[in-house]
Amino acid sequence: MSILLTENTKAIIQGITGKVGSAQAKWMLEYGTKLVAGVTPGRKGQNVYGLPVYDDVLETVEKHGANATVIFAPAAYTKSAVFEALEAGIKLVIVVPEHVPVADAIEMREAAKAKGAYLLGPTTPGVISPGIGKLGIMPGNMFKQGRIGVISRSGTLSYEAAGYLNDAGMGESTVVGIGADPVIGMDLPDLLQLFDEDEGTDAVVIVGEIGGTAEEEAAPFIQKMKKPVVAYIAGRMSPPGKRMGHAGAIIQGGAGTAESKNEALTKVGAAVAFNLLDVPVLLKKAL
Amino acid sequence: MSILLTENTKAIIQGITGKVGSAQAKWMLEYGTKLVAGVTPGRKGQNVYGLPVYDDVLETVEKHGANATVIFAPAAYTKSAVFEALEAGIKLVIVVPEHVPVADAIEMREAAKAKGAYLLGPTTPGVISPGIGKLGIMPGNMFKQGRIGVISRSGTLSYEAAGYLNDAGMGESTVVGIGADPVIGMDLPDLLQLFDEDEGTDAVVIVGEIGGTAEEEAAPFIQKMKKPVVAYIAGRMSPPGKRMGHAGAIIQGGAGTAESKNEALTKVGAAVAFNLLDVPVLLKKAL
Amino acid sequence: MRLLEYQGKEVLKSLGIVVPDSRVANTPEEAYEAAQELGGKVMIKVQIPTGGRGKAGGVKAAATPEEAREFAAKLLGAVIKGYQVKQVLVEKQIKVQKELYMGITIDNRHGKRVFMFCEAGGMDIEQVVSKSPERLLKVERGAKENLPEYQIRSILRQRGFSNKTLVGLSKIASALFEAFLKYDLSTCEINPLCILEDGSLVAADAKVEIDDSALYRQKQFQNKGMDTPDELELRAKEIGVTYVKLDGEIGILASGAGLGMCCIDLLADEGLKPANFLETGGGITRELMADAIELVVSNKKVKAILISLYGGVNSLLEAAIGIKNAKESMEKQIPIVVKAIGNQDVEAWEILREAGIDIVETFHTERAVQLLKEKVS
Amino acid sequence: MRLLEYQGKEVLKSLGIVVPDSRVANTPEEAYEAAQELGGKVMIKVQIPTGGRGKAGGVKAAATPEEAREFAAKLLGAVIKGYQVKQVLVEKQIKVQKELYMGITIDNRHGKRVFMFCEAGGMDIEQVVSKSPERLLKVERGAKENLPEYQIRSILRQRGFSNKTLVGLSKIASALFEAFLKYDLSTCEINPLCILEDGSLVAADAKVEIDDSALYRQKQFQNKGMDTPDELELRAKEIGVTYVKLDGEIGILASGAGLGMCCIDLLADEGLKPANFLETGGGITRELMADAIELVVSNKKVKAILISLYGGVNSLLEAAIGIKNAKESMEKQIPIVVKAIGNQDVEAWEILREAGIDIVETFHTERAVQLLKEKVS
Repeated sequence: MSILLTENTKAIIQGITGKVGSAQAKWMLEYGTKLVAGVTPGRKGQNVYGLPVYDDVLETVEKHGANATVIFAPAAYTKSAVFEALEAGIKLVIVVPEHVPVADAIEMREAAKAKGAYLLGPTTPGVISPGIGKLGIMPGNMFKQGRIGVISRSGTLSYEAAGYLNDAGMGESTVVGIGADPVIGMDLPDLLQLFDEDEGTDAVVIVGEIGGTAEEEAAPFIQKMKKPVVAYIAGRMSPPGKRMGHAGAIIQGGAGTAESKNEALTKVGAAVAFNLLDVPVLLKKAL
Repeated sequence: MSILLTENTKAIIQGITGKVGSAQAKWMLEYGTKLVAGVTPGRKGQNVYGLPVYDDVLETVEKHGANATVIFAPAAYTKSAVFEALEAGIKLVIVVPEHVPVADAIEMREAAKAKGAYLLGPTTPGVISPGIGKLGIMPGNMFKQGRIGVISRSGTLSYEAAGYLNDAGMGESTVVGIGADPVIGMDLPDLLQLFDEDEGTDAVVIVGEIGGTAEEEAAPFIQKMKKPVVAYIAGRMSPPGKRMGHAGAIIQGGAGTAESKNEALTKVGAAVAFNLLDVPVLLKKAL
Repeated sequence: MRLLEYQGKEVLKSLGIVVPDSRVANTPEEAYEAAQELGGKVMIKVQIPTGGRGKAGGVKAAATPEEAREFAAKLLGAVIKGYQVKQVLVEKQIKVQKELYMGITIDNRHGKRVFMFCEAGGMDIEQVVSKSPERLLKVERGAKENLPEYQIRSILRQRGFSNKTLVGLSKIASALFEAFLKYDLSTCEINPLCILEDGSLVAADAKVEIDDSALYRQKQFQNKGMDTPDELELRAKEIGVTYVKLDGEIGILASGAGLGMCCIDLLADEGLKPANFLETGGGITRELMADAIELVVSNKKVKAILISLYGGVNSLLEAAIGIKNAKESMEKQIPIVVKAIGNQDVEAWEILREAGIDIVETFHTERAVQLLKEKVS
Repeated sequence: MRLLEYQGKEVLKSLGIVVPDSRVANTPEEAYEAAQELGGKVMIKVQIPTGGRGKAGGVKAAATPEEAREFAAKLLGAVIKGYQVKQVLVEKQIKVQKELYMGITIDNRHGKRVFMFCEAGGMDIEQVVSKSPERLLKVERGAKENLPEYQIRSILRQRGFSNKTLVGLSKIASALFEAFLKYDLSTCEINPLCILEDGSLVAADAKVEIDDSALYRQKQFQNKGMDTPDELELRAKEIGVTYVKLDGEIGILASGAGLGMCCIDLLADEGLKPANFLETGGGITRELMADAIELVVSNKKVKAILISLYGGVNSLLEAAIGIKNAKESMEKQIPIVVKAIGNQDVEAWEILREAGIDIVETFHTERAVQLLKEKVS
């Protein structure tokens, strides 16, 4: 079992005829992901690694029952691609592009919530449910099927976290890249709840980073969860006022420090790891 | 009894410190209308014919229980005045100004419907319930208390129609100026229903004019009404393609002729008057 | 206000919509030069703010620059559909594979904007639509709602379009709808919207109308379009009244549009023909009234005047003084009958009576009409 | 990107918001002339894209043009908060009766825009708000929602404002909010927003920040603001990587931001101090890698380099060649430890090994850190 990306997911790729879109389509297919079609307006009738290409998303829903999409579009066209997917009834939208204007992210987030859809990103590596498939750009061979749910703001750190879990013989049910932008589509509690209800998940790992208050605000929800939560916050040695790569990874006016996050999480019973190396150790203790 | 403007109406005037606003306030008060306050942003603390002036509409609702407004604002500011009233909870909005952009009228209409408010105009002379009060610019002495409801697109013709009713000893329960613009706040059926349910009204007179399809589209509703309807359509001798003063009064592409309106109305059992002079005759027959 | 075709096409161009290459010509010589620049084969199209130019002979196909000059010479200065032609558009001919129709308008009754599309465009669109209404696609949008490309892409895909043409149509539709909102348009039509042999789309005509009430915030369109060709209507604008010229002999002045139309109906019932419709609105001053009467009688066919007024904000006294002054300065005296009811009517009647003007002291416009009939027969 | 104060004030002016009369001066002489034109009593304010200028000595009150020249001479060229001062704003002094705070920002967590207002503005706003949070009015708005004048009028009326001041504040608030949406702002603050003795409102400062990701559609702001004063950060922008200078001796290169922060944490745990944060992103080429390493070692304090990479779309082969090339062209050889996992990692290790570079053949960044520690100790 898994969350978001399950046995029932039938995904499409928006921007499939582009360089990145087609390369990633190939990798997703090779990993065994159930992709049903691709969309690039103006390219209907083409074929990318066996996937039929359409002019619009709605036709992939009508003809193939598509219910998930991975978006590879230039930042300027990302909002429109997301709205097209949402209005076509797609319920899982993976927004890979970086540098999407925050105003667009605000609109996308609001629209997804209004439609009851799940939206990951912008600036997400996507989601992988090892053994089932992957939607996005995560390298499949970094992950192993198992029973730990992982939520990460950063792509690279989710690979690294999975590495330690695999080393410890644990594996992942689903690894979710929530997005590294200031405004993103889903809140931690939304995902924590999905994992808490998922029969294939025994515990959840949160891989966070400095900046924002997502972890602090998720604390009350963590307290109510049935399953244990282990958290690691990257950037505890980063100086305040400096944007560490991600637009959201910045300590501003004293808010968003690793300390405040760790404190809030510890208070509600989450185990806080000092290093990723400690994550499996804490998980074993908690399970 | 009456519709829209009743014993429970507590009205304000938006734009009360302007030349037209203050003059009309005086006339409404002289007619006995229950006005409770006025609004002109920046003029709080002033006093117009005994009415306190406020900076915002919400304060008149909080302090005086205002539930109706007459708007005298330049066309460019009318939309904002209407939205202020609607958001403050005002349920009857009289939009007197002419030359309001159609785009603004579309927004006003949609907002009023969403709030369940009644909106007359733009370009309405307002509403008068003889014996109770008047909201707008209708001359009070043209009307007489009685049991005939009148709905008119034109101001002057509503006065003229009332003259004939008064001559015939009938009088009016309420006379409603629905507005002469292409896009207006209320539809004929909305008002017909109010009159049909009003205990103080025995029959309804529709004073229409050429242009648009309001009368044609109201026909199915008229068929369902308990009370008799008499209609008069001005402009039967006006040539097509010429805009007769009102932005909406134009026969275009064969639509909006007096014939098509009269035919649609006759078909559903409304008595159609050739002249206003005939209106009381037809009313007496129908009652 | 309706833009001239070439002005409408400038709007389309600014939206990224392709239009045929063209030049505006004010003289036959300019048309000749334009045709040369454009490769010889051109269309010559009169620039007047109304439809049906083609059927009225205002659009000609020229095979050579010489022919272009010849057609321009015939059309420039001619009167077509009531307008004197001042400019022609010299436009490169295009090889059309298929003509479509695309337009946006406002559904007044429901307060919605409506996007329209039909596979059969061209001059006979109205016939096609009235015969087979189902061929006209209609997409309704409420206040502030847009028509994003992806929405129209799905809709037109279901009507059989695909690939380049589908994307092109969707882009045009979405841009047009955005402009409709942004520029306060009341109508916007591309008919025909042409598919060329290479599948690309070209707007061969443009009907763009701006909401007059919104011109104050759409300054870029001021001084566009073309004034009404009627001098009296122009003069009425200056005075601040609404005037529509009609065919008969009885001048009409009314203080409201409904009342004005009613006057026309009543006169017709008595066998009298109105010479005009004139609405003053509520803000009557003595000057406005005198100017309006002068305007009405400047139509030499007018042999009597019917005035029907309600006094509101402005008192009828002002109106009466204006009528008296106008009568005094008339070259030729003609009958005037006035109905005036409302604010200070008794005082107004006094003045009118003293000036020898016939009055009706009740609200009954039809009595004024009867009195007028007596006077002219 | 943060606009300089005078650029921010130009935005405010375009919205109809009053700002003090001012001139930008590039030299002490220009400051003298500006002060003369402005009536003598002026403020001299350094134009750098950061807050806290006043507390850092970057704002001075001059009583005469001579004093203005003197202050400008001191400030121009000085380094304040890390920025070299190139321009000062010479601004007419105003007589302030009360200082207010008004601002708009984005609540990232909830994806909302937040309008903020406080009766106590000025330099100590943060203290006031942290002591008495209830004094800060907050009004939240969702996507595309505006803040019409009438809404803010009712809200501020409830806080005791009325008449001219209320209308003025509402106009400013509404205009600011509209600009916030229209210009893709991420922050917009007027602090202080001054009430003068005559009740009128003047914006005495302006903090305007534009969303960097939206600059492509906000071309009017391109070339505004001020470049980072750090030459290495500037060079990183050219290369296409993110570089943040830190205080230590170990250079860091990571293929992701999270991984980069993690490297800093791991080094610190081993008592090593990072010299920088550098994130390459996913699109690594050999040139980008070589340039990035050259950038890192151009900081002369760097005595070893930690590289932690995941290979995705671009193969690690490219990265390995880039690292090898960079090492070969280094003036002074320093230890490099590489962890590289993913697409073509085995081939990459081969190249690195041959080039004599230390590698860790697993995903364990902490092992790379340990290896590095051995090398430098």
